[in-house]
Parts: sequence; C-alpha cells; structure tokens
Amino acid sequence: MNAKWIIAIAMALAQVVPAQAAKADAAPDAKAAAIIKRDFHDNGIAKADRVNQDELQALCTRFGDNPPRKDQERIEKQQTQAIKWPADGKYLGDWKAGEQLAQSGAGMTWSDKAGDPAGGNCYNCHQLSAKEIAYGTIGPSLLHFGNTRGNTAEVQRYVYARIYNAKAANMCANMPRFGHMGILTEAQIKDLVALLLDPESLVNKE
Amino acid sequence: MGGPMKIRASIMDGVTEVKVLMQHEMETGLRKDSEGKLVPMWIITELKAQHKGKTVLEGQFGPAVSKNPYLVFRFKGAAKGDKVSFTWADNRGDTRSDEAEIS
Amino acid sequence: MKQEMNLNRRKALKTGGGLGLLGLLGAVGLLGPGLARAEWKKDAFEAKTLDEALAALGVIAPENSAAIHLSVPEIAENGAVVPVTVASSLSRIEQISILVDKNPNLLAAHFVFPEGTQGFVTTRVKMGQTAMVIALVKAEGKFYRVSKEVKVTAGGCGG
Amino acid sequence: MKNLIKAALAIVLASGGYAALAEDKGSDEIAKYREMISDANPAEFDEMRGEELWKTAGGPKHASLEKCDLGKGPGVVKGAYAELPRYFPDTKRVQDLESRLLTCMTGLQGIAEKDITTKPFGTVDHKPAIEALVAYVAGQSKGVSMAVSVKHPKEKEAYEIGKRVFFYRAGPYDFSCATCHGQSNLRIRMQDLPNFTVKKDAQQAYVTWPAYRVSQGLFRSFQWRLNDCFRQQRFPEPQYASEATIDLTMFLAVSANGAKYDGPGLKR
Repeated sequence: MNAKWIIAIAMALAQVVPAQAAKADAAPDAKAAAIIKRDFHDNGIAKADRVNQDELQALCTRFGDNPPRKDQERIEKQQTQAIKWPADGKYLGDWKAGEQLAQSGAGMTWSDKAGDPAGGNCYNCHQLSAKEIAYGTIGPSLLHFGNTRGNTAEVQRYVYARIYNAKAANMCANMPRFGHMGILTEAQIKDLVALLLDPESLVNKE
Repeated sequence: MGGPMKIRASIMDGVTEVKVLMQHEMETGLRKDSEGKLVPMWIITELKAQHKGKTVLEGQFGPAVSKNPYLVFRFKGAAKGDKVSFTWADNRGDTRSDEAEIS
Repeated sequence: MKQEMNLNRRKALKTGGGLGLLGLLGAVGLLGPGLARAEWKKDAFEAKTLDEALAALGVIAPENSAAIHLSVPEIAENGAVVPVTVASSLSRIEQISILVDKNPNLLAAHFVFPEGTQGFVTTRVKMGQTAMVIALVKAEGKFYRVSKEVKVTAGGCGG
Repeated sequence: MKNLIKAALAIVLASGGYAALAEDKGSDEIAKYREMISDANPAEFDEMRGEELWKTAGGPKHASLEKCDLGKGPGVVKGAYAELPRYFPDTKRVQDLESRLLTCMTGLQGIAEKDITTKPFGTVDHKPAIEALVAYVAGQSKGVSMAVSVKHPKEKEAYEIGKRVFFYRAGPYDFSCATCHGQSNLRIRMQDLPNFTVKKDAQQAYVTWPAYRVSQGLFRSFQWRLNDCFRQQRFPEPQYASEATIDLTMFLAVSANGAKYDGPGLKR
C-alpha cells in the first residue's frame, strides 16, 4: 500500500467522520424535528402527517441507517409478523402487468390523485430486462432473476415478502415497503413476483 | 408580440456562423390542458435571416420544433461589424425581428 | 464580453417595444416580400406518413449519400429537446428538411439556402418516442436522404 | 503461487472493468446529449426579464429592488448568490435567495407575501416575478467561487438543522434525501445522482442550479428543485421559503463551497 492510497483513505474517512459525529448531538435533532413538523403542509393526497415517523423510520434516522443489533432484530421480527400473505396461497400474477407496473414511477405524490393507480417504481432503481436501457442502480440488477433463483413456491414466497416489506429482512434498506405501507395491492405485488420469476417474463426470456 | 431573441454571430475564415435562440411556446396543438381540452397549435411557422438586405436563410417550422427554438446556420460574404437580422412569424400573425453585429 | 452581452440584452428589450407596429404590419403582409410570399407548406407539415411528406415536399427518388452528415444523439435524455445537425460537403445545397418518422406529423423543419449560405443547419426537435430522424437534402436539383435512430428514454423518478 | 494470485486478480479487475465500461455507455451517451444541448440556454431570457424587474419600479410602493440588500450591501447583486444563504441582522435570521427576495419585495415594494408565495412556481401561463429575479441574481454570480459562511451561530445552526432535514426518513416510501443522494455513483433511470456527502458531487450539482428544465420548458428556482425532490420523496409540501428549506439549502450550499458558481444551468 503506497502513501497515495493511505492519504486517499484518510481523506475519505475524514469526510465521513464529522457527519457521524454530529449525529450524536441531541439539541439540533429535536429542533430539526420540530421545524420539519411545522414547515411541511398538506398538498392533495400528501398530508402533513406523513412527516411523523414510525419507530422504524425514527430509529434509522437516528442511527444513520445503522441501528443497534437489538433494535434491528426486534423491528425486523415485528415487520415480518405484519406481512399479510395472499389468502389464496398463490403468489404468481401476470408478468406483463408487472412490467407495466415496473415502468411506472407514479403514485402517492402530491400531484397524484386519490385512487390513481400507483406504479412499482422498479426501473428507477433496478435493472430488470435487457430491453430497457434506462434503469437505475440504487438497487441490485435483477436481470435473469428467475433463471438464477428458480420458480419454486418457496422462492415465490420469498420474493412476495421482499416486495411486500423489504425492511422485514433489512430494517434500514432503501427499498420502500410496498405492501406494508399500502403502496401496491396484493394483486399488483403478485404481478411483480411474476415479472421476476415467470420463465416467460422479459426479465428471464431475453 | 414575441419576446426578444438572443442572436450571436461570429466570423471565421470568411464564414459567418449565426446562432439564434428564439422565445416561443411552440405549442403542438396536441397537448391537453388541466381540464382535458386541447390547447390550440401556436407555433413559429416562418423564419428569415438577412444580411445587407439579402436573404441568407429562409425556413419553416412545424409543431415538432422544440419550445424556445434554436437555430445555427453559416453563410459567406459578410465582414466583421456587419449586421445580421433575423425575423420570425407565427401562426397567430405575431412576428419578431432582432439583429446582431458580427464579431 | 459579459458586459457587451448585457448591453445587447438591454438594447433587445428596448427595441422590443418599437416592434409592436412592425408586428402588426407583418401580420397584414407588409413586412417584406420574403415572409409574406413564402407560403407555409401546410400539406408537408400535416403529412402523417413518409410517402405523403415526400410527395408534399416534391421529393423525387432520394438517394442515400455519404456526403450528407446527420448528427443526432444516440440516446436523448428527453424527447422534448433533441438536437439535430445536418451538414454536407455537396456543392450548392438548396434545401434541407428534417423529419421524425414516428411523430404524429413527420416534418419538423424545412430550410431554403440561397447562394452563399452553406449546407449546414442545427436545430432542436421534439420526439414522442424512440424513432428515426431523417434528413432530406436537395443539392443541384437532386435529392438525398440520410437517417439515424435516436433512443428516447424515460428520465428521472417519473412520479 | 504469487503469479497465480496476480493472474486471478487481473481477471477480476478486467471483468470488473468491462462491466463498468458496459454500464458507462449509456451514461456517456447522456453526457454527449447534454453537451449537444448546452450551446444555448433559454434561462438567459429569464435572467433578462429578472434584470428588468429588478430595475423597474413596482408594487404598491412603486419602488424598484435596487436598494435590496442581498448581503453584500444595498443594490449589490454581483457575487451575492455565491454567499447565500447567510445571516441577515435586519431580519435576525438566516435567509436563502428566495426568502431574501421575499423580504425585499414585501418591504421595499409593499407586495403582500401571500401574493408571491401562493403560486411561486412557473407554468406555461404563469411566470412569477420571483423566479425571473432568482434567475437574474443567480446569473450575476457566474464564475464566482461559492463562499457560504457558517461563522455566525445562526448560520452554524441552520447548517446543522439542514443536515438533519437531509437525513430525515419519513413518508410512505421511508425516503430521506440521502436515500438517493447519500451514496456515490448511483443513478435513477439514466440520471446520475449527486452524492451530497461528497464534496465534488455536491459542488457539481449545486453550482448548476437554478436551471432551465428542458423537459418542462421552464426555468426552475432552487426552491422548486427542493420541492420537487420532496414531492418524489412522497413527503407533504414544504412551505415556500420556510426554515426547513432554507436550512437544507444551507447544508447543500456549504457542501459546495469552493466551487465556481456556473448557473443558471440547463437540465434534462
């Protein structure tokens, strides 16, 4: 390891450390929370109370997405228990409908109307099919996901859970809790499971 | 009346390059407003550039030209300090002329 | 340079007021022979297919030519603004037309070049979706054609 | 053995490099596209209009804004944006450009605040004066190095609160600003996401706003930029020129310190 590398690493650390250190300071934390609660207002379907954090959001914010192990285990268990499984025991919907959902970034913003169908926002963060070149990289690539994971009932159940509530497996993950927060319906989540796992889906076929 | 254009004209090796940025909505006639009614087409239809009374470019636009249209063209026969004028007319009968000195 | 630009801006704003009358005159066809005379090619601009557009522009048997250079982005981040440049080394370019094959109206812009003006033009067009941009060039009475695909992608969060 | 490790390493590096190259192709094409449209920026029209509005008497008091103090003394516009937000002794608070313009427009010109803040963002048929003024003032800092101070205790506090607004996770999507803007080399769809916790990214992003947005055909202020992020974050709407957005702007502006201001920009 040469000196250049050591300097580069030291500099990278120096950039990270102050941000973390400041987090421990409680006075601005309380003031910031009060300001946020005061300064955001209703607009259409986006009501002011959306800034009120649930316990998971509050803990992830407080600990910079790196909560104590004890909290993490407790919350993940609680989130897992809250997963509502399909009553019919089926997980696979229509992959074509799933692709449309994956393409759409709509839903739940203050410019969306109540009752407008929400999108899955999938391509915003994930690569899914070879055909769509405009994909994001915040989440991992899911290209050929079904080809590598198979399409067993067990895998279907796992994927359903990940979309329903990604935080059940990873408390402070970036991915929204699509089922838990009522963003997508059970049927829509099944369509997304099919997009990922159906052998005929764009994700696996090309 | 339309807003002013930004015209830049510069000469190099006897060729004058003119860059024109126009202010215009270029409404396609295909867009619907918030009440779902079609917004009527409103576009620049004709353009003309002149140097010392001689036309150096004529053009026509359709609705597919972008909002605030941009145009670059090149001609010979001008000198530094000469003026280039540019005029557009739209389908509502509005028109606008501006000129720039060649640098 | 910045100073000069500011002066030009001020001037542009000032002269703007005076053009109100000119605007009116233009509307009744007194602005000058050019604008009043050159009829807007309604049929060409309203053409819904390539054949219709070519016919309305009077284009006969356009040939592909390596002497026509069409510059467009391979991927456009937004279909509202797609930069297009057409340049040619052919002598005596008379006309350049720019078309987009999947737009509701194919013809986007049409230019006529008097003698002394080079066969070069840059402009920006709208594209509803991934499509071919087509440049038609008339030089010394003959027609040439060149086209390139532009991929129009979804951008941003899309919400 | 040593050679074997070397060979394995070479393969790993080569394949990693290849993947990076393949992925970059799209981004390269986007960069080319941006270069192609950077030639002429319609934001110049908004700057022109803003300059005229700044210098023309208006409002119930028939006053121009030429006595407005943006922090460098009454009437000084040049370089003012590169030092905003800052603490203003007359209002006893930290203000960003939009909130300071509000102070001047209400104070000097006598315009009612709600007449400005009810519809502060432009549409095809509605071109608010405050947005053109933002374009003009920001444009007058082109080439000036960002130098936002945190010396005053209120400035320091605004920075600290802004940082917390940045990391605050809430709403139906559990997003904070940092969800998309807290890691390097990520993108949404094909748009590269600046990581505001890294100086280089923060500088590049901050100095090109406010900007003309080609997808909307409109000039957009920094307040609009923040609002639209919160909209996509699925948050409720922040109050125009409120402390929450001023403090967040403070955090972002300080992160950009040292870079030459290069706006108004031209964006997708």
